[in-house]
Amino acid sequence: MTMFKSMSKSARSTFTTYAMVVVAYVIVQILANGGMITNSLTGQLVPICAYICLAVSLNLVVGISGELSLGHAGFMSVGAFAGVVAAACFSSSVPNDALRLILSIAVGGGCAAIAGFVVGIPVMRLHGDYLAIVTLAFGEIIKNIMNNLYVGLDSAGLHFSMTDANSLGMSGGTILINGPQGAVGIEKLSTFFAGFILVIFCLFVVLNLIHSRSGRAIMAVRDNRIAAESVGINVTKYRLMAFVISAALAGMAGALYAMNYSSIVPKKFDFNTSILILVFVVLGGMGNIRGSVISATILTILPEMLRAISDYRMLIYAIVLILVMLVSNNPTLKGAWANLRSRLRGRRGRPKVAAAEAAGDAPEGGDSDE
Amino acid sequence: SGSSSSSSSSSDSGSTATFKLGGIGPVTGAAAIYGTACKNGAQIAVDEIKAAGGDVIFDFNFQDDEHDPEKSVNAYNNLKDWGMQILTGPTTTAPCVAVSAETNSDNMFELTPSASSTDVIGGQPDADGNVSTPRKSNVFQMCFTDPNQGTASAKYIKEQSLGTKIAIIYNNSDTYSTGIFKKFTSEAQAQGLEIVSTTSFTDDTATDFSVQLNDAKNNGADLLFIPIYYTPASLILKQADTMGYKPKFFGVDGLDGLLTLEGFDTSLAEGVMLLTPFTADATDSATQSFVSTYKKDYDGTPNQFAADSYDCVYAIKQAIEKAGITADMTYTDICDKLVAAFTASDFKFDGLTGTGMTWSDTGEVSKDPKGMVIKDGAYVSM
Amino acid sequence: MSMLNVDDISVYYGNIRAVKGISFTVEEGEIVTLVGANGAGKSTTLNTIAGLLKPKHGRVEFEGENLASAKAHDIVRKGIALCPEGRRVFLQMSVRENLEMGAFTRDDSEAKETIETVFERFPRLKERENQSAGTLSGGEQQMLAMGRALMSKPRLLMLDEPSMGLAPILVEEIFDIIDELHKSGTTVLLVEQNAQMALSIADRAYVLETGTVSMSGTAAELANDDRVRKAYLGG
Amino acid sequence: MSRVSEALKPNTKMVPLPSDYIVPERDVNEIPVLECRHLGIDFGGLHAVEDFNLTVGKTEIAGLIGPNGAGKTTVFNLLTKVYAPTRGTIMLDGQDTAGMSISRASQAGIARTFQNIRLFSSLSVEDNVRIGLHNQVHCGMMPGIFRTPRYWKSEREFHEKSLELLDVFDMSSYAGITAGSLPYGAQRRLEIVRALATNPKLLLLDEPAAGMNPSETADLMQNILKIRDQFKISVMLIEHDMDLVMGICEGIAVLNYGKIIAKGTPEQIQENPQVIEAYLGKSREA
Amino acid sequence: MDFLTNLINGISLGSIYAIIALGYTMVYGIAKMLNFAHGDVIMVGAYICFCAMGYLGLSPILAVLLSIVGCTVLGIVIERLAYKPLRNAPSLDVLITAIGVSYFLENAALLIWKSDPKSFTSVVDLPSLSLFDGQLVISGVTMVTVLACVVIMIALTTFTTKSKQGKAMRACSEDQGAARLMGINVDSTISLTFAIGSGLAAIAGVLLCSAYPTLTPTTGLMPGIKAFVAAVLGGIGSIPGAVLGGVLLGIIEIFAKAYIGTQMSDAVVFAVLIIALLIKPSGLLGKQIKEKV
Ligand SMILES: Nc1ncnc2c1ncn2[C@@H]1O[C@H](COP(=O)(O)OP(=O)(O)OP(=O)(O)O)[C@@H](O)[C@H]1O
Ligand SMILES: Nc1ncnc2c1ncn2[C@@H]1O[C@H](COP(=O)(O)OP(=O)(O)OP(=O)(O)O)[C@@H](O)[C@H]1O
Ligand SMILES: [Mg+2]
Ligand SMILES: [Mg+2]
Repeated sequence: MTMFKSMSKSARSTFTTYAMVVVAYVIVQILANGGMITNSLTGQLVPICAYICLAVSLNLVVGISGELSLGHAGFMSVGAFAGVVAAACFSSSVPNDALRLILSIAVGGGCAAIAGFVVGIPVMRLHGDYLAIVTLAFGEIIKNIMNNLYVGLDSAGLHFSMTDANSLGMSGGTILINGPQGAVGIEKLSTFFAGFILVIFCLFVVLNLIHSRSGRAIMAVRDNRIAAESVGINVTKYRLMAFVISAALAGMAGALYAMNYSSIVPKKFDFNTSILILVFVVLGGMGNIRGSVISATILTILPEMLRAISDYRMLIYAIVLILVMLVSNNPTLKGAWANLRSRLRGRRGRPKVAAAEAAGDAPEGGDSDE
Repeated sequence: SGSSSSSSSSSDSGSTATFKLGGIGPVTGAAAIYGTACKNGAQIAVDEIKAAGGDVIFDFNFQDDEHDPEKSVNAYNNLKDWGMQILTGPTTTAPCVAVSAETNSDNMFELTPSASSTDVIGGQPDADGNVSTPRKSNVFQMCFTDPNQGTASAKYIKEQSLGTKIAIIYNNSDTYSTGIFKKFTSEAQAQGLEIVSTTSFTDDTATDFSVQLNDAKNNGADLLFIPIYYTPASLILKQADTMGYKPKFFGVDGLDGLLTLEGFDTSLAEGVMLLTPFTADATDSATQSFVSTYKKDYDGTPNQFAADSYDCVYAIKQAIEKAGITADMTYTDICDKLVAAFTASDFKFDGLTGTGMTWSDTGEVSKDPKGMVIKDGAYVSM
Repeated sequence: MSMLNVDDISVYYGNIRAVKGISFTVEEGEIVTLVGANGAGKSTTLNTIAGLLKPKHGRVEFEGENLASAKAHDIVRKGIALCPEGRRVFLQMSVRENLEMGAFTRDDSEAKETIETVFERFPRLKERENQSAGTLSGGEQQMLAMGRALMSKPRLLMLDEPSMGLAPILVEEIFDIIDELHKSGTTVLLVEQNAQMALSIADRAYVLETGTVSMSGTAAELANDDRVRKAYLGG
Repeated sequence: MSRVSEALKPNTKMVPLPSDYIVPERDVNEIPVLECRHLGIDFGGLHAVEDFNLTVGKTEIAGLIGPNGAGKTTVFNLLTKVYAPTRGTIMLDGQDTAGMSISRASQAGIARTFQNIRLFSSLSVEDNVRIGLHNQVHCGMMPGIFRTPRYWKSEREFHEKSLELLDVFDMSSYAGITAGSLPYGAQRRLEIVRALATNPKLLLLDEPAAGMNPSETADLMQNILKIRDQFKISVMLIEHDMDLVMGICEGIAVLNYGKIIAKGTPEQIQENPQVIEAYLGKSREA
Repeated sequence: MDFLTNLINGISLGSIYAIIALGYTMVYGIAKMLNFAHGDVIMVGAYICFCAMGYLGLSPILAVLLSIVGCTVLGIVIERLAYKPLRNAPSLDVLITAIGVSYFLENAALLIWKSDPKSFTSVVDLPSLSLFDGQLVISGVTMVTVLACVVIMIALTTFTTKSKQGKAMRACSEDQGAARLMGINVDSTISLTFAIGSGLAAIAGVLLCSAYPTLTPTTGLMPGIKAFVAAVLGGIGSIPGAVLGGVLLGIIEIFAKAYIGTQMSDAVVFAVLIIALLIKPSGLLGKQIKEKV
């Protein structure tokens, strides 16, 4: 506890985030071993992990880099299908399941990163809502391409076609991606443990990035582009960096997701899924990584919890969404919450800098944490 | 939900305990019509069976999947928590493919009313004769498989010489539609039919069909094959009419529902042909009583999804009775016995969607498609 | 009865109390100035009077009427105008349109005449009449903001740092204009960093410190007060 | 306010110089920090800046004044490459800056503050300075993510250097505070610190004293002098506060309608009738 | 002739996008929010009209009027309940709320009108125009839609640039605080914006369903997104831009299907959009607002 107290504010927050994820994992594992969790929850563990990764990665673009992206599912899709193809290709050469999963996730991430780079170059010329529209457009283009993509594997290697399965020119072998029918017969390699590791990996990448020179440059561009340029930051480079890393992580999450189901279809990765991920990010708080983790978890479980009210389920979900936004932006409640927090902090013996600052006095003691 | 559970009937003879029957399908979102129809159809069967008071009665629980494979698997797990012993569903193909993998590994008996892709049952060869997904021995279909419909349609068109120059409009973002389309084209070639125009659309562009229709018209197509659902089909009929293009229209089971579309000008559908196992205005008493109950309970006309789903429940009931299954068995035991019952050579089922239906161990149903043509706003056998 | 009576108001931003019980009055026909360091709460006070912020405690009375329930747009109609800190002109509208917006509460035909008088006061604005306000220089925008506030022909004009960022010659001009307005009967409540100028023109003044009134008196008294000289007049 | 001590002025050989030096006496052999020739920019039909010729020597404090809308900020924008000039050249320490981006110009040694404060307001004070140090301390993306020893070394360097810089303005006690919540005056100072962190040769200050009261302004003047002495850089500032301009600038250029109308020492400028007419106003005459 | 036919079809589809985009751009330009629920208001408008004609037996004109009134009220209610409390919230929070409203409307419609589609009876009873011996057919709905589109565009442009209320809207769009100081009632101005936007949505819904007559609770979704794209393509907040963007999008969509192929037409449409935005980063008729440094 003393060690915890002596950490800097950001280090403490980072630590809390990791600790939260690890503790949640351990609790779920213990409960699962005791047979104490439902099939329903068990079935959602891997998708929850995937959504956490997606939310965290999108937060890098939306919260940290400050660009509204409406096509995140596109990168998830690229990663998912690339991962599935990779897993099939490695099936004979890499007999170890875990290793094959890792390789497939890496391939998924890599392909999504390439897609992110290709998409990012034109996108980075735009700003604000125009950028949002172009990401939406790319998401739709990726979906349309996936709907027409046929991939087969036979002894001669991989075959690709954009017209139909017959034109793959296969001799024996299997069709891995079959246009709108997607990929079927996927080997279910993903496990909750793998999902947990991927979540930790995403947190590791994003949190470390934020607290590094590159991450600060990304945030500087968000806060004030012209000022960032004027201190010598290459704006395009850092916006692109955030975009590509985010795409790569989304691709990894996509691969994890795909290999949790025996089949996936391109339609799954549409605009609605992009929006869903965006909802996680906004509800969790822009730039708030821990918030993304929590909201992705809760919002994935929520519709399942609401099954009891059947017909009114989605209606209630919509109302919950609206109410959360209204409540979290209510000035009275916000003030009360801030009060509570500062009181809690005061009890912990933290200097209450903010208040003193607001009054315009210089603080007496130093407050440098590091 | 549709759980009309009244578990008060826990009499001492174990055989009258209720079976927990689960159903899955979209009741919200864009595909909600199909799931809702399945839910209602099954519910009617469950209620009838209960009212009849036999030994086999069901407790029915239908869960929404929003036409999303992930949600569908969630719904399946949720039903398992409820204690489901038999599954009828999911309604739509992509979710069903995902769920069938789960039921297969759990060994839960699954009979889908309407998911028609061969990926659902597995074990079917693709175009090259490869089997990409092994047979899921616990999964059966009540509807025709997509290739089946494609083949049957091409054959039918050839046999009846319905058209010489054929145009196709299919839904490129839909598994069902592409599945039929693919098989149809290869079978048409084999039959020597000439396909002059092939165009597609996606769920996102399912409003304007002028380009597709123009293409068909300009290539002189005299028969338009539309392996799609009736909602976009109604738009195609309307737009063809507006542009004064009058080919023959030929559709598959997805087209059923066209005539009962509220507000639809049925004269537009005059002469439309379709292969479907069920029509709501069939004159047999079973169909008529089903239709009138459906109208009474759900304020609408049942389509083929509802009928398939209704049949599913009765088929399961018949198999349970035949195999002497009791509700206190575990779902795996039930599954093994049901599989045996369904594939038994002497198992024949008469339902709304066909008579003398049998199932092979591939999971496919064998029933006769009925060629129907719309005349004076009603279906008439061809 | 005073024209404006601010009685013990407290204003919060979230849970930060920016104004902690300020009271003062403005009589009809006066120029009253509020001086104080950065963050003392001057702008917050003006924004509260204009109705953009609501006091948590205390009351603001204009001509005997409590403004507690009045919305910002009602307050304009009652004859109070605020030329806000940081100009806040409508960047995408032309100079003329900005001025027209200033006369939103008034008749269009009357507004036309007022625009001409504003153009006479600020010929630079006339030159830029159809340019969009966003491309004006800082000083030009300040002139526009002031011109816009005059458009509603207010009886109480509140100016929040009108000389900020202006060339010396314009600062003089602004103060000349304030003087003129005063002579023509407009009551002025002025907030200024340039305390020297402000005190030289005002009748009375209040000194604000971290959200409270620390001193008050006639402008001349305060201008000669040692503490004020030291803190705000640079010597 | 005390005049700049003679000792601070470069004690090189004084020779008559080309007319575009603001300060009349400069060493011609030394490469000036900034040299603008026939610089101009049009916005539509408006010649916002025209035929702007100016030379700023090393360690000089130059003032740029003029009525509102004269084009002063536009000149800064041209120098820092926010706008591309329609005409003319800008030489920075002997290097032509044509075609440079804003960030390249910064790397070439020009730093600025803004008329409307532009801080990274959601980040801490220290982070603002660290971002200023972006091109002074290096650590790539991968070492940053995987926290190699190089990362820790660079972070230490960032920390030390930024505190050092904040100390110049007595701001190190603010290090952990969010920049947006700083009092106004402190925000202005932080902007200057951040600009200094880019290790410039020439620092441009756009109305640094705006919104400050006289005592704050006096502090600011001391600080500007201190910066120049400590970092040996040139400073060019725009300001409407004549106490400040006349107090610390060694040379002043006056801009009106985009053209330079006068150049010279504060004394010369104060007496220039054209400047009085256009800018200073009558009260300054006395 | 083929080309002409495609062009006409493109304009016909595009003018529907354009009308939806007009409503979008109104709300977007003035309240500065992406009202993702706009598409769903369209759907509600079409349902009201459908019910009015089908169940109440009203004449098409009355049904359309009822639908406009209904949607206007709905728009104001949504604004008051869901968006007004978020006036000072970050724009993405408002976006999420709009998505919530969209889900809400969709699911409420599903409960009220059930999932089975309705076939909409066209409110336009004009004969088709047949040119070149019937080789080129322009339907009555197309003509009405194009006309409505132009009329609405002109009316809205005049309203926002000339009328006092219109100018108040523009002022609110820039700086609500400053607008208050001008004596503008910001709340009622924004309500008015929503009222107009929703009224337009009703018209759009009726015309959309008259041209493409299936009506389900998700009918408004795709046209809504397409119209949003059209509004951005034309330049956010620009009224003529919305029309131009909508019509162009329609034409591109039809041409892409006709000359490039139906399978990849979505990709082509969006690719054209991207290229257009790269060439003109603020939309075709959007003003390039450079931040003054
Ligand atoms: N929007 C806001 N949110 C939170 N705190 C604020 C906000 N606006 C002002 N404050 C705080 O309220 C206090 C008073 O601010 P105000 O702007 O009224 O001061 P001022 O006297 O006008 O100063 P200045 O001379 O800088 O304009 C300050 O401490 C400031 O930090
Ligand atoms: N991007 C632009 N587009 C059009 N005109 C512009 C633009 N930027 C500046 N101007 C015009 O150029 C002129 C000079 O503006 P600038 O901001 O340089 O003035 P300034 O001298 O800094 O004035 P101030 O002291 O008031 O800040 C102004 O008339 C302004 O309207
Ligand atoms: Mg202030
Ligand atoms: Mg300036």
